[in-house]
Amino acid sequence: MIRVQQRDFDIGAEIEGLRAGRTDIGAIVTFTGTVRDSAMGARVSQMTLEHYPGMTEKELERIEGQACERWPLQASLVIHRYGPMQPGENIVLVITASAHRQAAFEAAEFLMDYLKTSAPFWKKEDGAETGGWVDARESDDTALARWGPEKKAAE
Amino acid sequence: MIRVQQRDFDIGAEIEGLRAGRTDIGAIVTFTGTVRDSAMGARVSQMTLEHYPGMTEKELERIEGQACERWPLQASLVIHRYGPMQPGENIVLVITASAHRQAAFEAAEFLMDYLKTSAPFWKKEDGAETGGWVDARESDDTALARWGPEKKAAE
Amino acid sequence: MSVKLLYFAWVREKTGIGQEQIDLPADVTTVAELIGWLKERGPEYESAFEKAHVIRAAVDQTHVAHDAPIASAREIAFFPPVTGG
Amino acid sequence: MSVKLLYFAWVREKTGIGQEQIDLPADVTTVAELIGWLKERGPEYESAFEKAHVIRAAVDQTHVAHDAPIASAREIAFFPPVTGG
Repeated sequence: MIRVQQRDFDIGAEIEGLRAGRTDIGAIVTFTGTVRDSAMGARVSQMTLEHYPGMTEKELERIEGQACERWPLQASLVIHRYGPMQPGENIVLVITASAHRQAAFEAAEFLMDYLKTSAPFWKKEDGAETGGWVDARESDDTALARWGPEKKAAE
Repeated sequence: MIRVQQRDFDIGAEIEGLRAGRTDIGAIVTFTGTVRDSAMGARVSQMTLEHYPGMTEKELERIEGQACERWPLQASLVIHRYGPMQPGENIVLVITASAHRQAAFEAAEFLMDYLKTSAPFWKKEDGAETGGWVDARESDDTALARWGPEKKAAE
Repeated sequence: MSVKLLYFAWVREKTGIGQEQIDLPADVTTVAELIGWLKERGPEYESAFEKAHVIRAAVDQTHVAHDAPIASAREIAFFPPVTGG
Repeated sequence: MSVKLLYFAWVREKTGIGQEQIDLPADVTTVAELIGWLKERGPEYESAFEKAHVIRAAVDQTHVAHDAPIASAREIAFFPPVTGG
């Protein structure tokens, strides 16, 4: 399940929604990305996420579909916000549920690595000292590479 | 922070408690272990966790201390329950918070791997077809080995 | 051929528009050729596509390489490397 | 030397007790020797420690190997491989 939304989300409620009434799950992993108040040593007072409506949903569904193909997941959820956000606020939530912990951990990391490198979101930071569009991090491409080249989206 | 308790925990509330008022966190990973209704194909109606009061707390603190030495964590929490539990209930919660996602993911996996192999808990399953004390899984030792031998508790 | 072009993040800020509908000349058949053609359209496009190699493209909402064909595309988007998550 | 012994999980079920205070003979100086000495104490101990190699030990709440010394230990625990989490 994927959701692209401007409003905040409630991590606890999302977990409960995913597992409600189920007794076949053994492991639930969540990843929450949040706005930090500094980047490269400079203060960030606000961040704005621009995205590509339509393609964003398509990419998140594609990425989630790949995770479900590669790992035996009983449930998964990706929520990504867009618009202006303050330091401390949630940006993204990934939840994976499986019978065993390794599948849940790996699928959550895979989802985040793919999301970081192929979901069409762009961060702009506002700050006193600096600000502007955030550059892509090389370490994100490195993180992606460990999942093998065959599934990477053409770029 | 570690807690050993019989009562259930609220994942959402624990996350909020850990991050409240903080704007230096960029990534929060949670792992929740839950009771499954089957094991090795046999139905499980109830599970009971026995533990070693005193040593349990000591081991969890030791493991959490090692995670904090190895990764730049802004916050961490381990809650482990004991006593009788029904399928679907929570058993264990690990939360790690860091500036970046890799540290949060790795520390959470490390905590779970160590916890699985060195925290003094024993599972007993009750079921119609089978039941009894759960055997340790070899895959847990394999999972542990990836973190290197130097930090493993003497056994 | 009429196609919708979309620009995001600093590509959008530099072109000055988020999207536009254009009629594509028949000899513009790949993403790279489209970038070359757009750069001729004015200083704002020249500036937006100055570092063409860092700009990513999507044809009909799918990531593509610069040598990808654009025949029959309904929607072509240009943007910097993504930075979500 | 007086020491507290603790038994957990199926080791506890087999010995029939969770803990006991015992006086240790001077010639019992390692975990392995203690296991050997306990096995002499009756069929329930014989049964509990039958597969001695799978049983884990902790001296004063720290995991130890079977060749670890037990001199000055206040608390020694025996249990199966752990299965929490």
